[in-house]
Parts: sequence; C-alpha cells; structure tokens
Amino acid sequence: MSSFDALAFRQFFPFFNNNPDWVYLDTAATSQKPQQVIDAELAFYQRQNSNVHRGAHQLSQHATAAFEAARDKVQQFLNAASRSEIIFTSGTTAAFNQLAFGLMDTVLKPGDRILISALEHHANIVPWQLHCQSHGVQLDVIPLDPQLMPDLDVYQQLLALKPKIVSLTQVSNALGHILPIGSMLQAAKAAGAITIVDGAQGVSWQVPDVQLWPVDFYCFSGHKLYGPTGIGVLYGKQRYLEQLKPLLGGGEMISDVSFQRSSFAALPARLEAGTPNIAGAIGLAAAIDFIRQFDARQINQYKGELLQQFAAGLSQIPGLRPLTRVEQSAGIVSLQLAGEHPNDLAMLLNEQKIAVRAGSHCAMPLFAALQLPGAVRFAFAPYNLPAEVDVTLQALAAATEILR
Amino acid sequence: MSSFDALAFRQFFPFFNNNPDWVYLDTAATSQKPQQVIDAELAFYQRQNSNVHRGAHQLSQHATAAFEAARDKVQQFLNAASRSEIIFTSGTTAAFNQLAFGLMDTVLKPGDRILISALEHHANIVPWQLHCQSHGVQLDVIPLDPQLMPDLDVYQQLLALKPKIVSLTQVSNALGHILPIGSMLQAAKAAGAITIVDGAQGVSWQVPDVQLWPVDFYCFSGHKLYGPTGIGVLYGKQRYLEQLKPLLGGGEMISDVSFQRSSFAALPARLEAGTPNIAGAIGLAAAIDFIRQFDARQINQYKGELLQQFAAGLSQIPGLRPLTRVEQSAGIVSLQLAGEHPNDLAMLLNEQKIAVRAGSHCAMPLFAALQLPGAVRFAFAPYNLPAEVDVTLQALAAATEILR
Amino acid sequence: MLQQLIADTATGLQQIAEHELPLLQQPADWQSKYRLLMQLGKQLPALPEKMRQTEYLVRGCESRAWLLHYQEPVSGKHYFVLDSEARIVKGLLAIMLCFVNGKTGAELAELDLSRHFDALNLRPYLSQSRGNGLTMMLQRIQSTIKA
Amino acid sequence: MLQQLIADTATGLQQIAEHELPLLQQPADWQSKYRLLMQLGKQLPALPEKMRQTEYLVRGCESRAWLLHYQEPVSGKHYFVLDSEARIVKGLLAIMLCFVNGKTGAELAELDLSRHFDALNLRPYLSQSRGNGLTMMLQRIQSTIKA
Ligand SMILES: Cc1ncc(COP(=O)(O)O)c(C=O)c1O
Ligand SMILES: Cc1ncc(COP(=O)(O)O)c(C=O)c1O
Repeated sequence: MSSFDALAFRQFFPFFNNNPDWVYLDTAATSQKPQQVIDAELAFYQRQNSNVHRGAHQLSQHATAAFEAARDKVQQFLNAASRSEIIFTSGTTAAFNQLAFGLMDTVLKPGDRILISALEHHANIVPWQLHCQSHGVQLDVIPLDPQLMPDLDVYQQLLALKPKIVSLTQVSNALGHILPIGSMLQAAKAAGAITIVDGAQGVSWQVPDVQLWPVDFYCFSGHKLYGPTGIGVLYGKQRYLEQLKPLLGGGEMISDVSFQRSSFAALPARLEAGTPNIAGAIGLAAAIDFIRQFDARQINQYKGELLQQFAAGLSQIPGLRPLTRVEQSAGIVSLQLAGEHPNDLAMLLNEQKIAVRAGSHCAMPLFAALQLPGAVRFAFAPYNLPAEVDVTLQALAAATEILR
Repeated sequence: MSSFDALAFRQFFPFFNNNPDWVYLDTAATSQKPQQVIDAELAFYQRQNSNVHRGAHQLSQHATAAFEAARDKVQQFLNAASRSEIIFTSGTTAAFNQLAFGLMDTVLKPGDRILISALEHHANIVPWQLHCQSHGVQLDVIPLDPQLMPDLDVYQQLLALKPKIVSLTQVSNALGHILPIGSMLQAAKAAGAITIVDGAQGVSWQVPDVQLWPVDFYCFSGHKLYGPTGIGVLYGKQRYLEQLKPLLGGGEMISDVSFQRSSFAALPARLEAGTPNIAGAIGLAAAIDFIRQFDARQINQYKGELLQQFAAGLSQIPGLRPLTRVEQSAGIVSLQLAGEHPNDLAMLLNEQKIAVRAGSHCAMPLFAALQLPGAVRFAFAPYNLPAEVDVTLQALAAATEILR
Repeated sequence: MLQQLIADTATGLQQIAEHELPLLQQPADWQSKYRLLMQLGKQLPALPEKMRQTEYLVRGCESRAWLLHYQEPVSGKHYFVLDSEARIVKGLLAIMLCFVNGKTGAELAELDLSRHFDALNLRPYLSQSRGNGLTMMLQRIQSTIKA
Repeated sequence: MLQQLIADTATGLQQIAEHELPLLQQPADWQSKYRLLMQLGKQLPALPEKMRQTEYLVRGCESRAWLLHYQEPVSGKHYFVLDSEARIVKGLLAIMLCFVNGKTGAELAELDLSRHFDALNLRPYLSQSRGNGLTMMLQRIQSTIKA
C-alpha cells in the first residue's frame, strides 16, 4: 500500500467541499485547483496587479518580478538549461500551433516529413494539418499495436524515411497509456529528427528532465496540472526556439517597429506577444510549488492502487470491455459496454453524479482506427479515494443493469 | 461637476487598500480589478471548475453554461447580432493576429492594401507585417495632422487607393486621443473596405454598438476593462468571421478529424481551439456586469474633470510640454519635459510613488514620426481622485526641480 | 422512403404522446425514467444506414444524430425524422419531436420547448452545452425551418 | 577613439569611486540621491553620435543605452564604455562600471553586483524587469565577456 495520504491531499481542494455528492473522474479534461493556487491569483489581483515589463514604476517591477519568477519556477520544474527556454502560452494547443506555424519554412521544407502516433490528441494533429499541405510537408502516423500502443516496428520503418520532426504524446488522453517515450525519443534522435513531446497528460505523471530526455520541445497546460485556465508552457531548446517564426506579433515581442519593418526581441519575449496571462503564470507557479511538496512516486503508486481496485471491480460487471490496459495506464481507464453507445453509459453515470466523459476525447483518428464510436473515460487523480472507486463501480453496475 | 461618486467607486477595488501610498496612473497598461471580478474567478474554481463543451456530466454542463453566458454577456455589451459573432481570445494582440493571418489568402490577395493610422499600437502593426510581405499585401499609414490626429485629407486620398482593410484604433494608447471613428469608419465603408477597430483603450471610453457602427471587427482585452489577464474578445460580423482562416487548430474547433484532413466546426468554436480561459471569460463577464452598473457619461465627465485639473496644474510647472490635447483625450495625458528623457522624469515620479509609464508605449512609429524618444504617460481612471491629481502635480514639480 | 419514415414517426409519436409522456410526469425512480426514455426511442423508426449521410448529420461532441426534414407544401407544416446512435438521446429526441412535428413555422417560432422539458423534469438536457446533442438538434431544427 | 573613451571612462570612474560612492552610502534625502546619480553620469564621457550604432545598442523598453567593449590582450582585463540617453540610468551605469571595469573574466564571474547595489540602497534597479535598462546591460556585459 502506498503511504500517500489521499484524504489529506484532497483537503487542499475546495471543490470537493462544495460538491460533496459528486465523484469527479474527469481530471484528464481539467484538474481541480488547490486553494493556494486560487489564493496566488487572488493575491496578485488584490495587491500587486500591474502590467509587466514596460514599467518604470515599482508596482510594474514587482509584477514583472513575480511573472518572471514564475518562469524560473517552470525552468526548475523541467530542469531547462535557461529561463529563456520557457515560453508562456495560453495552453498546449497554442504551443502546438506556435510549433507547427513556426517550423514551416524555417525547419520544414517541401517534401519533409513529420511523424506522429495514432494516439495523438487533436492538438498534435490539426495544427500540422493547417500548414502541412500548403507547405508540401507530409504527415506520417505510427499505427497501433495490439496493446494499443505505438507499433515500434513500424515506427522504426517510418524513422527510416528520415522525418524532420517526431511529435509524440507522453500519455494518451483517450486511453491513459504511457508511451515508451524515452526509447522512442532516442530512436527519433538517432534518426536525426527534432523531437516534440505533448506533455498535457504526461506532466502530472512524470515531469521530464529536459536536459536528460532527448526532447527538443515539450508542451503542457496549467489547467491540467492543478493550475489555472488560459496558461500553458512551450519549452524548447534555445537553438530550436530561435528558429521558430513567431506565430503572434505585437507588443513586447519586437525590439524595433517601424511601418516598414520590425525586428524581433530576444527570447523569451520574441514568442510572447501582447500582455501575457500574468495572473495565470503566477497561478501556475503556485501549482508547481503545490505539487512539488508531494512525492511523485508515491502519488503514482497510489493512483495505480485505485486503478487496480477499479479494474478488479470492472471484471465483475458483465459486458464491460476496458480498452485501457491498466498496467500501462497513468490513471485513466477507458471502456466500452458491449453493443452500447458510450454516451448512454455516461448519461446514466451522470445521473448518479459520477463525472466522466464519453466520446472520442479529441482523438477521433484513434477511435476511427479502433472502429469504435468512442469510449467512456474514467480519469483518476490523487484526490480520488478508494471509496469513490466503490461508488463508481456500483453506479456502473446500476447503469449496465438499465441498459441491458 | 459630475455627480459620479469616485470615492464610492474606488471602494470596489481592493488594490487601493493594499497600496495606500501609491497613485496608480497606469490604467492604460492595465486596470485594477473590482472585488466582484476576483470573486467570480474564485467562485468558479472553488465551486464549478470543470472543462467546457465536451461534457456528458452536469458539472461540465454548468461550467459550459457559465462560459457561454459570458459570451452572451459580451454579445449584449457590444449589441452583436448573434452570440456566434463573439470569439474569446487571449487578448487584443491575439485577436489581431487571428485577423491578419485569417484574412490573408481569403480576403487579401497580392497587390491589395491595408490602411492603418500613425497612432496605432504595435498590436495593429506587427501582425500585419508578419504576413503582408510574403502575401504581397501593402500596408499604408494615415499620417498625423498638427493636432496629432489622423490627417483626414490624406485619409481620403488613401481611401481612393481602395484598401481592402481599414484598421483603426478607437483611442490612442500613447496620447489618449479619441479618433473620429464614426466618420472614419463611414468613409472606409463608402470606399468599400472591411473595417477593424482596436478597442483596447476605447472600450472603456465608449462601448460600440456594433450594429450601429459600420464596424466589421472589433477587438479588446479583458485586463484593460476591469477584467482578468489572459482573456480578450474578437467580435466580427458573421459573414466576415466565416472568411477567416483559423490561426489555431486543435480540439473543439473541428467537427471531424482524420489523419488525412479535418473539417472545421461552426462559429464560434471554429476560432476557439483548445481549452479556453474559462475562468477568464467568467471574470470578464463579471467585469462587464460591474461597469454597466455605472453611467458611462458621468464617468467620462468625471475623467474630463480630472484631466482639466491636471492640465491646469501642468501649465504652472515650467518646461512641461503636453503632447496630448486634453479636450480630445479619453483620460490620458502624455508629456515631455523640455530637453529631458522621459525615463528620467518617470523614475523620479516612481520614487514619489506615482505609477506612470515612460517610453514609446508600444507605438514606436508614432514617436518616430514625432521625432521624440517617447513621453511620460499619465492615464486617469474613474477610481482616481482629485487629491491624487494634486499629489501628482506636486511630485512633477519636485521632479522637474531635480532635473533642472 | 422519407414519406414512409415520416408516417412511421407520426405513429410512434402518437403512441408516445398518449402513453409514455404522462408516465414521464409521474414521480418514478431515476432508473424507470431512463428505461422509459429508451423505450420512447425505440418507437421511432431507425434511419437506414444508407440514409445516414453527412448532409443529415448533426454532430454533438459525444454522439451522432441525423435530421431529415419535409415541409408539407399546402399546409406549410414541418415534419422531421430524427435518429441518434445513443439510445437515451434518441428518447429525448422523440420527446422533442412530440412538440415539434406537424407544426407550422409560426407555431414553431412561438414554441417554448424548455417549458415542456421543464414540466417533464428534463430541463438539464436542453442546456447551452455544445457537447449536448439535444441543443445542437434544436438549433438545426430552427435553422432548417428558416432556410 | 575607443582607447580615448576608455581612458576618459577610467578617469571618471576613479573620481566616482573616491568621491561620490561614499556619499551615496550616507543617508540623504531622495532628491540628493538622484542629483548625485545624475552627477555621476556626467563624469562618464558621452558616446559621439556616430558611435551610437545599432551593434552597440542595448535596448531597454524605455530608454536606449550603448555598450562598447575592449579586452586587454595581455592581462585579459575587460574594459567597457557605457552610455545612455537617460541621465539617471547613465548614473546607475557608472556605478555598475565601478565594479566591473578592469576586471578579468574570472573576477567578473565571481562578482555579486546585487550585493554592491544593496549596499548603496540601489537594489530595486537591478530587478528582473526587462524594461529596465540596467538588467539588460548586465546581461549584455555577461554575454560579451563570454563571447
Ligand atoms: C490600443 C491598444 N491596442 C492593443 C493593445 C494590446 O493589448 P494586449 O496587450 O492586451 O493584447 C493595447 C494594450 O497595450 C493597446 O493599448
Ligand atoms: C494529450 C493532450 N494534448 C493536448 C491537449 C490540449 O490541451 P489544451 O486544451 O489545454 O490546450 C490535451 C487536453 O485536452 C491533451 O489531453
């Protein structure tokens, strides 16, 4: 048994006191926020609020210091080599759009290839599609193996085509499966590719050491890591960040503007146009402080225990077919009820105040490959309790009973 | 005298209690936030927090309802014809980047022209520059007249070149000057142009009626309208929004994704990729509720009185040279001290706890035209008090004394 | 083909209005409510696979539904055939149809569907959520009759 | 030309270190502090207009400054000539130079400038703010000696 104290952990989250009848199993969509994250935003607005960077005045300098301290916090969190490798974005989606737009013409030339996996979220598909065709760049996909993981043999064959970019999710948001990202990145590097990791789901499973991992870009969203909405991070190795064409132009990202032409400022400013989400960055820093108080290994072990308990219960309910292989999951179980549409199951769980998602989870190509209309996703977090697993299993039994 | 009660108004803003020694004259950079805006975000995170749109479950439906109610609020605020004309962005800068990217290829063809004024903020310059050259589009600039307003004669001549786009700021952030936007938009429409207004500074001066104004796109930021950072609005007339190529691809903005191609969802989703700044939108709605409690005419009259008081005092201090013509200002006075760099003046004011900005205020081309290294900007808001104007004037006198 | 589907739908709706709607109003446990909803859905004809075409598709984020429309030229009355791959949604669509089918444009403009759903304790299903197939369907119906 | 500027700078800095730095440490009203800072700035030579070139430009958001650098080949010591269009910033740059000029790379790597600024009650001017010319200048000095 993990020595992690989930009940104590849960106390930090006001949401649960305010929603005592609900079982929240939708953390993969967004996590709940500890009071200290909320307080950090509140304190900023009540005490320090001022715009950053431009200020002669001390209030603005304090706001800037707090904002830049948030950047330092993220740098330490990922162990980035330099603070200018941390770009604040509005989220993972914005980060991928900066990447897809920014690599075209500079790194990616007509005829080049990008390699992603069949497990990707739309954020790691659609931005590429927006630009690939007009730039003559080809998007290749690593298919699934029978374990619903990327097929590593085919991966090797696709790497032989020398993709310029390999962009992979660390953890599948639809299934929870943890990709063998270390070895996959190594293989990509060996093939000479620039590597990108979508950490939206993965960062709460395992924080990368971006100097140890062979990863050139890493993206995640604050709101899935106990932080606020509207803030995310694009980490990039300096030499690659410098090659990105800015997606956004405006204040702060230029060093010189005339009506004829503008020249860009140094990183990180170059990729952060306009007034940033200052309070959001400060909230994200508070979230990082919060989560670093706890032992990640213990948390993961605890989540594993919840998954085991859930999986054991599922096997007692006739007709349920998990898609997720629990032993390779970071906290998610996705399942089907034989012959039924996932939406029906989710509605019956909702009626019993179990908050889950049904559908294709912004991973339509995955479900197309599986030839399924979607699945019902149960996403467990360290604030979930064994008792909630039991309640969920009972609710599932009642729901399948009705659908039978 | 205005019957507006500034002291009562000021009570809503916790910032002032926490910073009693400061005179905050930097509202043009970002406004302070009333407690009810902070509370709205807080309440969302503590009670409702859940991701939007995708949810089978009721928590998500409530979050979605709150988020979409924020959209309805903005729609009413601007009197937009439809809620799908309101796109949430991360701010004005992001909105302009969506416009510049989105109009290229669809509306703007090689050889086409875009017309802006010499008073524009970088947000209405740099995004155009990012895309104009590679698309063969020409950016024209309306020069200044002696009153430091757009030269309307030259404007007419430039309109004769049939620009496809006319994009103007409602209020200059560097000088505070209120452009004659009604007649300028009408002239643009008469010349057959699509019209864009940068409302970042203007929206707190006069909220447009977008059905009465001949405006096709209107942008503003929450954080300058008593709202949170990280949220802004791109309003567009439906038929023009529909022509925009999405700048951001990802979840929610597509109706169908395969590895071959994706098809876009209907507005507003089509232009809102990824998890939006949910709490930010809810905070912005609270800010709109807040400001609508007050009479805008009275507020503007009150700001006018502060400006008059300030201008009268300025004339007593030798060497000060206002760039702003107070009678055409929405609340800003920018000035120079003869022979001195604005930064010196601002530092001496900062020492006396007067928060102002010095520099080119993200309007470098304007100061290049004026052949000045910048100016010191005093931005007054309805929470500023006549007593603060006096303190500021004393501080200015002391500062000029030192610099002499 | 469409005529046949419309006729079958009409038969189903009449059944529902007479027998099931009253039952929905009675206090029952939640299980019975959903059993009833699924029952309702079964009384509507299923759209044959070959008619499940993109042009008829109404996409919620979680399940697909289809809408076919016919306006009677003389009376101007609107008739819809609705289907969904999710059973509960299909039941809810059936209820929606009870209030919508066979009405003129003017009648539909006056219709306050949420009042009816309220009366049946089904209000939450008509929320703003884009992910919710029902709202999407209602919007599609409204845009269809305007077109 | 650069040699002359470096010589003039050295003279100015010696003046400052001997006469003005001690004064800055004494409690004085804020007005005198700024008068002194501006005084300091005046003791540094002004960069001739033709040398205010883009390659030497260090851009804060609010005022421009320039940096010229020379490394003595034998001793390896670094010498800088700094200028700013803002008078107070120029005074602060003069103070910075007092601690920086004529030092070797190793000495500069060891230097804790914020301690010195603290001692002079000038800490706020070395903050993270990008808008602040001083921080930008410090970064430029660091990158220059590394290059
Ligand atoms: C006139 C004007 N336009 C655009 C902007 C950019 O707004 P934001 O930084 O919130 O994107 C500003 C604010 O600095 C402004 O004053
Ligand atoms: C794996 C993955 N990538 C990307 C995203 C997109 O994140 P966001 O919506 O915060 O931009 C998500 C979240 O939905 C995700 O789970």
